Amino acid sequence: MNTFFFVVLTIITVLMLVYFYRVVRGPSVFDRVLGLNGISTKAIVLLVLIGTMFERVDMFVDISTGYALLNLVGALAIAKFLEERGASSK
Amino acid sequence: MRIFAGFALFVLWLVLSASYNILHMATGAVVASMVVWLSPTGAPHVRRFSWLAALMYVPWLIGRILKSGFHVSRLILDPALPIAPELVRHKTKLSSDGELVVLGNSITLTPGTITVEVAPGELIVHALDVASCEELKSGLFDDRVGRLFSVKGDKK
Amino acid sequence: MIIELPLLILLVVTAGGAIMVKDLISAVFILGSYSFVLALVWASLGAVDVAFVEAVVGAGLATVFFLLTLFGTTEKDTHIRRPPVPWSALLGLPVLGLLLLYGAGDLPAFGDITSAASIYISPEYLENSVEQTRTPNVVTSVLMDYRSFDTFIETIVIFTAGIACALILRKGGS
Amino acid sequence: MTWLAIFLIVLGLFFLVVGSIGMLRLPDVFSRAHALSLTDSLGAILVLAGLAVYEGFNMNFLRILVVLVLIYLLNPVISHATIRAAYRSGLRPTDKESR
Repeated sequence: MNTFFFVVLTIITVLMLVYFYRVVRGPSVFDRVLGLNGISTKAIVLLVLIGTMFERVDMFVDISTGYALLNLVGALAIAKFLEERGASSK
Repeated sequence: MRIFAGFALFVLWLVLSASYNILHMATGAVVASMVVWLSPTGAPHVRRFSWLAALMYVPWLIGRILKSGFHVSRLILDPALPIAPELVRHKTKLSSDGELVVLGNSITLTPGTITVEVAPGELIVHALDVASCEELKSGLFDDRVGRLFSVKGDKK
Repeated sequence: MIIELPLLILLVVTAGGAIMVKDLISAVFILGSYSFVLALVWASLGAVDVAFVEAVVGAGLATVFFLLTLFGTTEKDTHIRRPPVPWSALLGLPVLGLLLLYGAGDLPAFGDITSAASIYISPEYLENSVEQTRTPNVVTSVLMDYRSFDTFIETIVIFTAGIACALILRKGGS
Repeated sequence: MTWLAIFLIVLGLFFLVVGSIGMLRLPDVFSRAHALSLTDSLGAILVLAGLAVYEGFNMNFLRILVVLVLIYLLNPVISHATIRAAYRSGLRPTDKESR
């Protein structure tokens, strides 16, 4: 089962790389924000996955809860600022 | 309603802390009541909320999401990429905050449609293709969310 | 441990991207994703508290602060032109990296119970910390008692930096 | 039970992969947000559900459920905020605007 989890972890990491490509290349600044959101969602999943592999889900779930909440605050702040600044920023 | 919110927060604390001695549980009770006490009163203007409809709504929404998820996956995996994105102005009878939140969240959560702007009585929705657009326009979501807040006959 | 390997590769890629990119706003976002990956690496090493701080400060606060700063600048400032890399750096840094890797080969394996750090001083801290410092948390007692001068001077550094920032950013200064 | 968990995780991985492909293929910000919503609302949640099922029905099951519900509630808000910022700052989808 641990091998299976490791394969899942590797696949999700590769997918993070795809989103990272969007963060680097994305034509507008909102593409970058979207890519960052995708990465953070995957980070939340990966945390629970790592916790399952270590058989310490109780500890890792707390962090991924915190992650999810902080991610909301950060993303809302970024969106608020970008709303004012506009699409002029690349 | 406030007592219920406090109780929900306390249950959340119990689930997350998972240590059931008197000290931790008392701390949880104090913190939950503090949060309820500090948060503003006069919760979102909700006419009536039917728990039975909510229980029905969640599985329906999950089924809906799965269905349109497969639909959007087919769109993306198709080599020809047959998408027709468009912005739709979606008139709705729902106007209170709670209804709009549930409606907008459900629309965004369903693959193929995303809420762009929200105003009372009108949503601007971005739809990925014609099928998602038609589905939205059929007023299914409004009907369901309306039933959640027991508003009859909101079908457009 | 093999779990960290994909994460470490991703970490190197994101760090390289943050340095190579030309535009500062995208550099900020890349740095945010770098923080997410770094936090995952910490978590997979078992340092959950460090992972949490990394997520809060690196991915959340720092991104917002960087963006705030960038919005105070103009378009001209956020596009950077890099001077060509000098040959000495191109030659010297790989050699330094190889030396570090060579040195890392002698380090004990992660979590090795026969390593010097696990035999020599850690058991003493773990066994005596409660009666010596009356602190139930070992991390706290190591930070605040056994290494108190270290922590004290670190705090002085941070405090000085804070004062300097306050002096520079103060309104109405001459 | 384990087989159900593996099935859920593989299904979630399928949606995650499709979301990433969409992130690469789709033409503008608004359409890419759809790919992200696919990833968020199906991929991540199915993988988390699979992990929860693998844990079995104990306290950890409930905790993973808490994370799942949080993602369910918060991620639409995030993508809506991003897209609204894009819309308000003047970006428009490449295609027509109707009605």
